[in-house]
Amino acid sequence: MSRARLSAENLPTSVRVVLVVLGLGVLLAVPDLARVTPLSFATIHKGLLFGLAAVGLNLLLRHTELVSFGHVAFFGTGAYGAAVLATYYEVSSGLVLLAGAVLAATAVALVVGYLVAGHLDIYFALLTLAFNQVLFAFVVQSSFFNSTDGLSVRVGVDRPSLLGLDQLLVSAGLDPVQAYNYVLYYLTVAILVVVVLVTWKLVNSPFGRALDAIGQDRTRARFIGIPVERYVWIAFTISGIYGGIAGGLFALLQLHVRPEPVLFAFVSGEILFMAILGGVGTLVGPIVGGVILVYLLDLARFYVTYYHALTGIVLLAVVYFLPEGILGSLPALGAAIERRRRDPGLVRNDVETVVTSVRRSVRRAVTTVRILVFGVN
Amino acid sequence: TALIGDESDDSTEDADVPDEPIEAGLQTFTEGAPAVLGLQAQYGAETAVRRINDDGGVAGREIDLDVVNEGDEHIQNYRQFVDEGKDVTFGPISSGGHEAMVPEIEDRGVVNVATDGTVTTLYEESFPDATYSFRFQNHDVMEALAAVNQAVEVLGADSIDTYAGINPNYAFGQDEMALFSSGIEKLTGAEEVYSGFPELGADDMSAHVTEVNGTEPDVVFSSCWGGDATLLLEQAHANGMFDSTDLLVGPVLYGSANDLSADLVDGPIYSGSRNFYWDEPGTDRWTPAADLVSEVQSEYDVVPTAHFMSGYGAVTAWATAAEKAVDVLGRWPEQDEIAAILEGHGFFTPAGYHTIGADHQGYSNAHFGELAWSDEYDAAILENVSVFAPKDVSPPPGTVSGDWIDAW
Amino acid sequence: MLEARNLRKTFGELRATDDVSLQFGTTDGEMVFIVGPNGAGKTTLVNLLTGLLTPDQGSVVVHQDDGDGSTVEREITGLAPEKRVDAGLVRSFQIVHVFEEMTVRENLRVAVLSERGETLNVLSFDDGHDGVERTVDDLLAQFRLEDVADEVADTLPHGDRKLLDVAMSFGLEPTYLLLDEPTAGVATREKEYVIETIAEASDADDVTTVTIEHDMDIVKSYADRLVVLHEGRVFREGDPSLLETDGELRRVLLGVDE
Amino acid sequence: MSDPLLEVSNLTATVAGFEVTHGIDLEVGEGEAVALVGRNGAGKTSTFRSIMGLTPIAGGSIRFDGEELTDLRSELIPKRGIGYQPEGRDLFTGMTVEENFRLPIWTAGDARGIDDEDAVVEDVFDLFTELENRRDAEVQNLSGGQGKMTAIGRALALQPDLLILDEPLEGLAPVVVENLKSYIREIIDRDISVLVAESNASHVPEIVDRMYVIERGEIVDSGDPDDLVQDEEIQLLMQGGGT
Amino acid sequence: MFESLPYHALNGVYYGFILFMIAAGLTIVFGVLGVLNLAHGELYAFGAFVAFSIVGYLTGLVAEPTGPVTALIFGAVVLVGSLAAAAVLLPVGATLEAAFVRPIYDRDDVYQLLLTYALLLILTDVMKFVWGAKPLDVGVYDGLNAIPTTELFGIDYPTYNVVVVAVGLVVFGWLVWFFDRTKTGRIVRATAIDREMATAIGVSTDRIFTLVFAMGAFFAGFGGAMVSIGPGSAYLEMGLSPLVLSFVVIVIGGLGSLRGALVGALLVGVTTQVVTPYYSELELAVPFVLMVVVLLVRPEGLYGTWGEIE
Ligand SMILES: Nc1ncnc2c1ncn2[C@@H]1O[C@H](COP(=O)(O)OP(=O)(O)OP(=O)(O)O)[C@@H](O)[C@H]1O
Ligand SMILES: Nc1ncnc2c1ncn2[C@@H]1O[C@H](COP(=O)(O)OP(=O)(O)OP(=O)(O)O)[C@@H](O)[C@H]1O
Ligand SMILES: [Mg+2]
Ligand SMILES: [Mg+2]
Repeated sequence: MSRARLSAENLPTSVRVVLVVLGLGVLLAVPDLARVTPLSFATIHKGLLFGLAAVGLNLLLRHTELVSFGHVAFFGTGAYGAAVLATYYEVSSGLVLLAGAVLAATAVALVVGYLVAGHLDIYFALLTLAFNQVLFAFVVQSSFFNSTDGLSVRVGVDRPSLLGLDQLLVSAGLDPVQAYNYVLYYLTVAILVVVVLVTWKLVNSPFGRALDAIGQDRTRARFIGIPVERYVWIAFTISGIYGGIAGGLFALLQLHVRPEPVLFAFVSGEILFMAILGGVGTLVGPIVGGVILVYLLDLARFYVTYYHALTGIVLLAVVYFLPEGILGSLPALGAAIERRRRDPGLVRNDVETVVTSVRRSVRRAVTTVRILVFGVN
Repeated sequence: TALIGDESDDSTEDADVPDEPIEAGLQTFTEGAPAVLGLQAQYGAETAVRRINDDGGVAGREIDLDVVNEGDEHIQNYRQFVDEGKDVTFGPISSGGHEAMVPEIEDRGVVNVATDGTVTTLYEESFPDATYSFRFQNHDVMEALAAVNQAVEVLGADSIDTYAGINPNYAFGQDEMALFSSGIEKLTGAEEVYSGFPELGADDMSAHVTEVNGTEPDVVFSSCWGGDATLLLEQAHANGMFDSTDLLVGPVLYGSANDLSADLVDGPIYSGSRNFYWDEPGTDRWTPAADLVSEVQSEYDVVPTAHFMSGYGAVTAWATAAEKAVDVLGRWPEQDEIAAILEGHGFFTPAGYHTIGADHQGYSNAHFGELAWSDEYDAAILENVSVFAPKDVSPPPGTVSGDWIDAW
Repeated sequence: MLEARNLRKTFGELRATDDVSLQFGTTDGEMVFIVGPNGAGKTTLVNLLTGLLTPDQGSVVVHQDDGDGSTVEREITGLAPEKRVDAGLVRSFQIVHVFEEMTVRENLRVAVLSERGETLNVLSFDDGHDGVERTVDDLLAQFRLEDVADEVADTLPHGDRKLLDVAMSFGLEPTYLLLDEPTAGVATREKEYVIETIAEASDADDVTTVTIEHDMDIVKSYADRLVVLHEGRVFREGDPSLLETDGELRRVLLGVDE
Repeated sequence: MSDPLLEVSNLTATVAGFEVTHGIDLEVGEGEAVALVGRNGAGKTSTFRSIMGLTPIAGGSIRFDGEELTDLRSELIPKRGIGYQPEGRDLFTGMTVEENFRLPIWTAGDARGIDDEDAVVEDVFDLFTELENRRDAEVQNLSGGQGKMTAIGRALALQPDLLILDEPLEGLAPVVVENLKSYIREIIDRDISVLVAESNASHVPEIVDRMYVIERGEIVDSGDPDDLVQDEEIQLLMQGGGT
Repeated sequence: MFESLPYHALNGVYYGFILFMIAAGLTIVFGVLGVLNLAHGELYAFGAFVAFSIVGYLTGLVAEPTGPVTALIFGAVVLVGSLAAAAVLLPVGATLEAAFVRPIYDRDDVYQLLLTYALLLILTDVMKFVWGAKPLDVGVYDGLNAIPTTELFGIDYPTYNVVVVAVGLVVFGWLVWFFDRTKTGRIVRATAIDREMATAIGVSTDRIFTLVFAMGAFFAGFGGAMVSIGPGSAYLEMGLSPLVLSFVVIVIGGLGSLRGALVGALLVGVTTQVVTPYYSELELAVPFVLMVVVLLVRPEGLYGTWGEIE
């Protein structure tokens, strides 16, 4: 598996600073943007949380080059961790719920990580999937987790409290539901920023480099003295913790946790695709991928009949036209646009390229079928 | 009014009601395996909306119905509907989804009438004080207990010594089996010899059928629905299950009426049809039903099932309540005002009279009958339909089902 | 001293290593060369010593100074490769193993970081260690890789990759260095350079080197001791001059009948 | 000499967007053995891969047996009679040594007019007697040198008119090197041409009639190997001090 | 309680062969192209839907079985129909490969995952467009079971299951023969191992890849057709769980090994069927637990040959 080198890091610092500021600005403005546009605030929020999980997954994907098909296990464990505390222990503090989520996810990640760390490639991918499904099957069968109906993340009918900040807003005249959601949102943003910074530090440290080494050549890594399994285990656990944080926040957002949306293996696949969609080679690409894919998966059905296909076509477009994912391809895209601004004639070439490539792929397909059906070349 | 094919009553004509149409949203399973039920609910809701609009709307306002696939995103869907400014929302089918939605509905305060979403404990224990969340479908205890009664009626309490169950492996199936068990044990003293839970959407149930064959129970209970129901019947026949048992009772088998075939319904198989069976009272005697069936046949080329009525009834419950509210208030009601009226609201559909209890769930007659085949409709039908009154098969509002059955 | 005791490894019917007992590093900074026909079991032996394979029989032992002059035996037969690196046992590969997507400098940096036990460090930046960078620069210079220091490894020509592989091994400051055909595919001049570097390092730091080599000219000029493997067994062991004097050896190895 | 069998002119190849050879000209006559000698990274492998159609060609032409190869789909090139031993082993793992020899016959045997498959395979085993008892071993289990021999044998099994060998002697024991050298001389006598790449000049004079010196993607000299290897400037170049 | 055990085991064998047929296509595509085709399950569903159309049409031409002879004719027609349905998948697979997959072989495999996921989504809607959103049933299961095999074997067992096992054995035999014995099969394997070197010995890799992908689609479709002529029906999301189970099967068996795929499938099938009736709550978990156990004991699967080194 060869991963492209970090294209976004080729951007000049000034551009990067502008992008970071812009990104933060957009993040902070989401609630207001959602008010004045038909964008769905809740969906973006959900997207960010899945994006956060995808950042964790990408730690494994990008550095140790391990594809996990079971990442939602930690997301779900986090979510259920919070739900169990709320339902059975009447914990109403949002922060304690979150801590419970992280703790639960860490424990599960430690166990699973220990068992999968020595495996590679598809074996690793499917082992993670297997643990994911075993966990799912366990929760679905367990009356403690209220099987398929899931658990509420409330004490009685009350929402958890968020450090009293939500109450503050309510006393300032905001509707309690809105107040809760705003506070939770900004809490999410804050956590997101911290997580991204931590990740950035992590991957640029000697430990991050060791993970890269493991990803690129395990045998060599072992023979320069890196305890491969142990490091993979650590990375796996960290990535699981991210999932747990995201899941805990998701529980707070959704206030009810059911197994299918937070524990089923296909959702693991979706988290993986978020990372790829946003750009595996980038730090925050998975977040962008998370928002976009969640948006498509959740809301496309409101607008078109063939919403699967719509999502599929968007993904196809990314695969073919943004070869490093959305964020990963930005530098190349920016350069290309710049060139076209200077020389508009190039746009015609682009159109021609697209047309010919489509024509070529159609021709390829037709020829192939002709050979197949009529046996002629 | 128009909804049961009655003449209309125009007392809301001069009320102070906005002109713009009512924005309504329905989430249901529009595709895949559960669409067997979901599409019926959609047809039902659309038919109700069509009839209301043809008749001039609710207090003059037409209804605009958006339908969306519920998938696994029930809360998300409801939120989106509310964000889009829906005046009312309907659905879902999924029981777990409904349970997850209730607190959100209570927070957002836009009335939702669930078409289905049956969880026994939902309004009994989890949300006894709900305001905005309702369910048209009966208390789900009804169908399991109707099955008990039906079994006793067919075989006689004395000849039922053993029973078995094959139920989908999720909360609904587990609840149904538990209810059936306590009911049948109470009435007949029968003993459970086997209980299997194939996965929802399983691709093979032969293991369970084989086990049933090995234990030869007098009655088999199955709450399988949709494709699971078809699969069960196919494999039951192929493995000779009906040589080993006297009776199969299934509360939702008839939900697959349009997907069965003549040879599958052959045998001692009885199915429930919840609060609506289209030919009971018979279409020859009851014109609203006859009209409905012919409308559904020409519009959708299917016979309506109980889930059709779930959609139809949910819309009707809300529309009649809204109309009543306009009547009373002389203006368009607020959400909490409609909600208040829906509590204890009674109304007619072609299935007869329904009430929404103080506990926010529907109460109406339960239907059960023997599965048979009709070439005329190219669908399964029910024969010898028994009708059970709500009080015989559902606990009164405010009573916990388990306690109620124990007291039988 | 590194010692192989009665090592045996079979692959199905084939005895790739058959009762091999050898000692390496009997003198300080010894350079041992392992030669033998293709398939004689050279690589397998190195794999057994470094932990890539576990023997069916026999053991691998290092003799360590315990500080007060006497030596203690430490058996490492079942030890994981990375632990053996800690014990000073380092190898390069016949088929090059480098970190393909890292630059030459980054490759060396990881090796040096690992040698210094820094790889669990998450608080500094990977290039934030002056000592490490200096060592990396030295290695670059030593192996004449400065020109390609910022090239990504997988775009390097074959010979440079080989050099990099060896350079990384050196970065680990080994006590015993096992090199599997370090000069194969390296161009004439660099070839000498590589072997010269190995010899220098072995001299300067008392590194015991065990090198598999097919080029007899090199063997003759650099070997302190020669080990000839043939069909999995130790066929000859001794002075490199055997290559000139031992007729049977010359027949097996060089195909010359005298 | 009549028309050369292989005629590469002005060949420019790109790898990952970089131009790695710049205007290579070289010829191999029928029954001639030619070497391409140069330091690591000089462009030997890239040139060979261009000939085999594995590395994209940015400019120039490759003619083989009077036919232009540049427009040909790469899988047709071996069928025209070029056998290729790549630099790495690139063997078909999971298959036996013998299967590795037979595969090229199955894919290109018809085009090459091979009708006695078994005879060809036995010929190859006769050359590499070391492989005889590893015949049914799966190739991933071979030693380094055995693998190299298998790769060469696979190229030979095609019964090529031109044999392209990329550093064939690397990792071979001296006895095998000797065998291979004499074999190469033998097949040249059978009018098969050989083109070898070597980063070590020492063996070259014994194998080939003519050699090219390649440096930084360009041919800088060519001629009689004995002379060139003695040439001080070339020696300097080979040792990395030149230009 | 355990007197039905032999029946469960028999059911497991039948179920195992169903799994094998689905997994076989996945494993050859993955083995040769290196692409983990997430759309494989959709191709399987596609086969089921096409079978609905083709088998439904063909059986409309023959009478419902009344006696042994008509039943055999009926059975033959159904089998031919299923094969025809699967054959429709050949051009579908070839087209997908040529138009969509071929341009991305050189890309990182995560993009291949994303691409096949996109194809999965699109195929779902293609089927929704062509056959509608609701499940469909071919409805020939009963007729198939009228074929008198049970009398031949003297046990009371659905004929359809016997047919599946027989067909599965044929498929397995053919695949093993093709890949181990035929020249084309071995050329395909060589191409799988080293695409570039295959070209250098004269293999048209494009054609091989198309062939293999079409083959994979064929077996997926055949699996779907076999399932839907049985008790199963065709519905949109039917491909998802077989896809995951196929992964499990090929990993348990060891990547790239057909024997492994068969053994893995039978293991999963029999274990699931034997455990399910007694411990229903384990049905979902069984294949995955099995896989975890196998991989922890044998990291490369039962017949795996994948090594980490070199
Ligand atoms: N994993 C394996 N399975 C089966 N046989 C093996 C395996 N590894 C090596 N062999 C066989 O063991 C013998 C010794 O191999 P080894 O690699 O040690 O040889 P070598 O002396 O290094 O040869 P070379 O000089 O060609 O590299 C060879 O015949 C080889 O085919
Ligand atoms: N993937 C790649 N990306 C960029 N440059 C490359 C790539 N592959 C090869 N090159 C460059 O192409 C040039 C020629 O390499 P080539 O492999 O042809 O050399 P060579 O003469 O065969 O060397 P050696 O003797 O080491 O095998 C080298 O400078 C190398 O850096
Ligand atoms: Mg070797
Ligand atoms: Mg080269």
